[in-house]
Amino acid sequence: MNEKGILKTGQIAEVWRRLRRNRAAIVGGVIVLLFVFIAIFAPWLSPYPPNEGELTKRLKPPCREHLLGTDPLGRDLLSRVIYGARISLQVQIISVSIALVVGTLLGMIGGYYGGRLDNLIMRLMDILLAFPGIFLAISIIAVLGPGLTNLMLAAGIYSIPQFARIVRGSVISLKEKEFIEAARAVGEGDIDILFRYLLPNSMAPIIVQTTLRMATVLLTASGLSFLGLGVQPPTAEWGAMLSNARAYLITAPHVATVLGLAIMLVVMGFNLFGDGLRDSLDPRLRE
Amino acid sequence: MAESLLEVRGLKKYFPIQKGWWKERLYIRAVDGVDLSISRGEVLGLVGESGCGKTTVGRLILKLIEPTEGEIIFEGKDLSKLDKKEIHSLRRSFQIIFQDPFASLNPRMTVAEIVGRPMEIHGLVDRYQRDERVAQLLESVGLQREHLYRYPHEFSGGQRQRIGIARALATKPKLIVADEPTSALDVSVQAQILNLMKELKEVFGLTYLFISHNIGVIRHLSDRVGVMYLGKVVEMGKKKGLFQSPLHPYTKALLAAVPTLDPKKKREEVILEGDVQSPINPPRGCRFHPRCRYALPRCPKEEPLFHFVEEDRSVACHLYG
Amino acid sequence: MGKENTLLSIKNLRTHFYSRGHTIYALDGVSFEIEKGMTFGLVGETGCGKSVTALSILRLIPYPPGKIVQGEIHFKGRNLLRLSEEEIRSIRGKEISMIFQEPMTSLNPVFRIGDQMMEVIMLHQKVGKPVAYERAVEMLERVHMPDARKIMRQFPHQLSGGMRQRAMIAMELSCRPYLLIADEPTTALDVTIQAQILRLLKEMKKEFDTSILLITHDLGVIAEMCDRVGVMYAGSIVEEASVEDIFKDPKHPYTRGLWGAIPRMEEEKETLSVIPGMVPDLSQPPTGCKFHPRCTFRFEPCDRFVPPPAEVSEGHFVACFLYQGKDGNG
Amino acid sequence: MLLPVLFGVSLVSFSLLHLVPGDPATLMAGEDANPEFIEAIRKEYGLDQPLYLQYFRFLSHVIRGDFGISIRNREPVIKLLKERFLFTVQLSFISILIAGFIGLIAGIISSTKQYSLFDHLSMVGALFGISMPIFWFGLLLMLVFSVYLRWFPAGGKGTILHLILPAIALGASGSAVIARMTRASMLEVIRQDYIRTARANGLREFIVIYKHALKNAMIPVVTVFGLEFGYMLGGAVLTETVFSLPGVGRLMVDGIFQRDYPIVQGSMLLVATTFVLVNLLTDIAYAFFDPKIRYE
Repeated sequence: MNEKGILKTGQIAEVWRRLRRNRAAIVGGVIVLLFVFIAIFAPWLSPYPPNEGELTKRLKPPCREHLLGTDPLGRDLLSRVIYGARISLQVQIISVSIALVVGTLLGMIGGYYGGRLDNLIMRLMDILLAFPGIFLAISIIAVLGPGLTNLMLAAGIYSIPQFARIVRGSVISLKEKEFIEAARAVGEGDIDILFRYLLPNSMAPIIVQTTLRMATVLLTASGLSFLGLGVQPPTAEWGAMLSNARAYLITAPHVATVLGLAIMLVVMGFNLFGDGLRDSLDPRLRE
Repeated sequence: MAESLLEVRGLKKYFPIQKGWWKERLYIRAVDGVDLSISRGEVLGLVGESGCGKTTVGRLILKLIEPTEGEIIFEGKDLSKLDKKEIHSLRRSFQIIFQDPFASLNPRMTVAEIVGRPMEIHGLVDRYQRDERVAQLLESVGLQREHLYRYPHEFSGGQRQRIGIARALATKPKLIVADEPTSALDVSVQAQILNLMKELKEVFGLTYLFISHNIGVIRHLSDRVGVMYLGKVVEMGKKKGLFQSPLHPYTKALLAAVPTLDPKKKREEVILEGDVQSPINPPRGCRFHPRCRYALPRCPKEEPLFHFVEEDRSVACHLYG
Repeated sequence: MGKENTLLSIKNLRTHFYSRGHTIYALDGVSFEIEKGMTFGLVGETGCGKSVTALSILRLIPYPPGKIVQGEIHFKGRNLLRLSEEEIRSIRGKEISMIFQEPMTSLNPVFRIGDQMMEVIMLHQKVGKPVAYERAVEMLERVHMPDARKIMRQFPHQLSGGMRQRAMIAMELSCRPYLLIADEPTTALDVTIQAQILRLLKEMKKEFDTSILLITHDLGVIAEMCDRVGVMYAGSIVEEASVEDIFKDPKHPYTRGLWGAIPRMEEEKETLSVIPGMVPDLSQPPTGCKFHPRCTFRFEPCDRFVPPPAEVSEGHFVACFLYQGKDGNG
Repeated sequence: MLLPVLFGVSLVSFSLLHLVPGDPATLMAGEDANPEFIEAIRKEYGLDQPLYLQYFRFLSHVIRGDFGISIRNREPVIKLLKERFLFTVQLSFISILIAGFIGLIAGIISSTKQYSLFDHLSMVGALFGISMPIFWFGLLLMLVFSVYLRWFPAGGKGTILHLILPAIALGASGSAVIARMTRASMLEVIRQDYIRTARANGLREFIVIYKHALKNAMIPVVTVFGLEFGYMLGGAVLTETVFSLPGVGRLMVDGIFQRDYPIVQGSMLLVATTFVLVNLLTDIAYAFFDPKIRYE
């Protein structure tokens, strides 16, 4: 009896039950929690300050004092990886929030009112989507210029169309449902219909999209930083550090390996958790 | 004849569609000139096959969609002349019961909210009275007080339809449009809902516009019946006369197509051939003429007028005048 | 079994579905027989097991989650449940065919009508393409499709609902099956189109000498089409009789309730009779007679024993303790 | 649909020069240019005219294939772009071939053997595919196959061998997405009524799956091909950076660093237009697969 994409309040317990039975989702959830924990408690967890190094200890392989070794400036790699989690989480939360708020609003308005307004919004989204994938983020950076703030903005704008489209699709299919007609028949106003009826019923796809976007945004943001367009050194950011690590790929391959693994694990965590959420919210809603 | 509650004249609704690669602009003539009137306290049944426009008529009367043309007069007031505010306050007076008991209730609201919202919107109750009033309503539709804080998915199809009826009753409306209220239900549940609707009509003094494709159900509940075909009413009259001696060839064929519950009685062979034509490009003249076995030479040319042939019986067919 | 005329005989069929640790007893001991040339109607409300019965006959129950756990299905002397996969496949579409409720979704949307028909003809009749083409056209003409050659080239979405169901019937009768299973064949159609399709089915039955198992919830369709009727409730047949008997004199309290619940064309009733309560959850069916919690006539043995079918008059079987003659130990 | 988007794309790339902080003429001339030169540039590019005239001028130039002159090395942008662009298209094309091949096969087999070992393995593989950063995967490939095993060259262009590793790195996520989509689509189709009809007609399971189900399942997958090809065009910049390849993405990033705005403008315009055209082709292919659209 599950309507596609509709999350019923009373079903939260059921969703939670299904989520708990989904082994992949649990693994993903644990990774995500661990990542958030590390990001929050970075100053307490890291053995050394992230940006101070001893040049005498350059590029040391993993050892007792430096569990992951050191980088070319003698900074403790483990500490930098831990602090990198902070930057990543910050970028993810801010840019996904931008996209979530703007995209959801645009999608709701376009989907509900339809007509010219919808057309205008969707054409704008189409223009953004005409720049494929990371290329859109690069183009935005081209306008805004490199840097952490602009990176978050770029990654945020880059994710707006995804939210707008999903929310719009959900709103359009809900709009056809009789309970929306019923709401209009009893005299509900537009604002009430949008926020009491349409938004709560679109939560399932929005939640899933938010989780999955956390993964995509991390990939994009670290890619931009890798290209030098995002977070600038010496800030401990995984992509920027990885770019730096290329120079001594052959002499110290573990540096690049560890950084890439960190990115991949976190991305994987969000992907697993997002997929698990999707399956739990509606088993038929796979992909 | 009793005082008329609702009067509809020349009602039309064309939906624009775009077709093909070149976006040709066409219109679906869903409703194409419908006249009807409903008296206070009566049940007008509107029957027809899919695509005949009966559902659109219901939506138009409720002002859920705007008519392309035509007048809707409710209690002497022309709805098209009212402003937004007046329409809003009129919404109290007419309500709707939907077909799909699963899609017609907001899955994220409790029964108390679903049924209580209409009262709140129209300022009929304050927060403290609301749940008490809802509880009373639930009891009158055969549900219990303890159902108040449950969500729609916790109910069966029949119970959900009862919730939908309670919502429709919440604002003490005068007119209720029931759009296929039982066609998603099993027969035994359908019987419960039909009985309930009959009972409520007496208790609350309601007037129904009852829309259905199920002729048995229409016959069970209606006082008068209108038969629709391709956006037009082809025949209308008191139930008894219409069912005993249908005039319009389409009405005849429609009634004959319903299988009877008597295995011995073999059907008269008046099976209608072919399919319903498209409402985008309906046949000229009488819309039924390509499938009509009595078609006259003038049928493809002239559109028959909807007119009274006797008291309380009107028909749109060249065979009768 | 054993009777000359019996085409299909189902004995004590049990099909269960397994989902999340629950067992759903979809079919709980279904038995009936279909004679040659007969139209047998299975009637009942949503979830009573009508469609599961149909799919079980051709062993089309998807596993997992479903499984036929017990029973025999004898068709022309062979137990279908004992056949190899290869053997049952050669029966499907050739000796037993099936048409479904939704003609829109039951035809493959990406293949032309002609190609879908020819595929079946070539498979079962072992003929080449040109012959298959002619036979398909002939079948379309037989079901009164105008311009059959044009229809052959069309895709399902280009046809109306009634036309699609005609095409489906043409396809399924093209190999002259002994038995046609029609699962709610007219439920999705308008009543005037339903009349056309029902007439066509009758005509085809005569022409092809096919027996029909007609599954529907519509008692009018049953009255019009069937010779014998089985009434299903919660996974078993509660009453079985000739169509005249069951309409003239329904016996089982459920059958009576169902009959009384229908607003009739012929007579006027102030209120419709109502069966109290709801259909049981088949993962936890009631003990004894499955109808007893809703039955106004229930008495001592009903919640403890399952009533066996009793013959109340010739060929009229009722599974109810009201008609056992003796009390519930039988 | 197509034209408004292209219009928007051109507007976006046009406004680039005016959105970045600073005077456009100074930007184009370079920070340290003398005022006369800046004035000359202003005149030459019509930067003193109203914006809409500038836009029409820009548009009419672009349509004739004139993307302006690179600020950095004073060469026509189109000349610099052309070769680089073709290279990126070539790389993306090889990637989508690899991704499509792997993705389709893995997806189909996974769906027919749902919950089998193969299914689990390929879905775990797909998870890695969508979770690995392209640049890191590229580095790993380079480290293993070029540095340690010495099977492939570590960078540069020339033979097809130079393209294999970058194409694999670029195609990893695409093949993962295609595999997931194919599998999901097949599983969805297999549940449909017409598959039940095919079985009820006695068709062999092989025919049911590979003829009746597959053709339907491919319809949504077509769209993914178009999208993924576009993402590859965009994502190529990362591969190009890792393997030091001369592609348009790298050119654009360098353009951003060097504030060579005509180059950036040209790259944006070219890649976006290509992607829009690819989407158009995808729509046409979609219509070809789906008779509901073809015959309407």
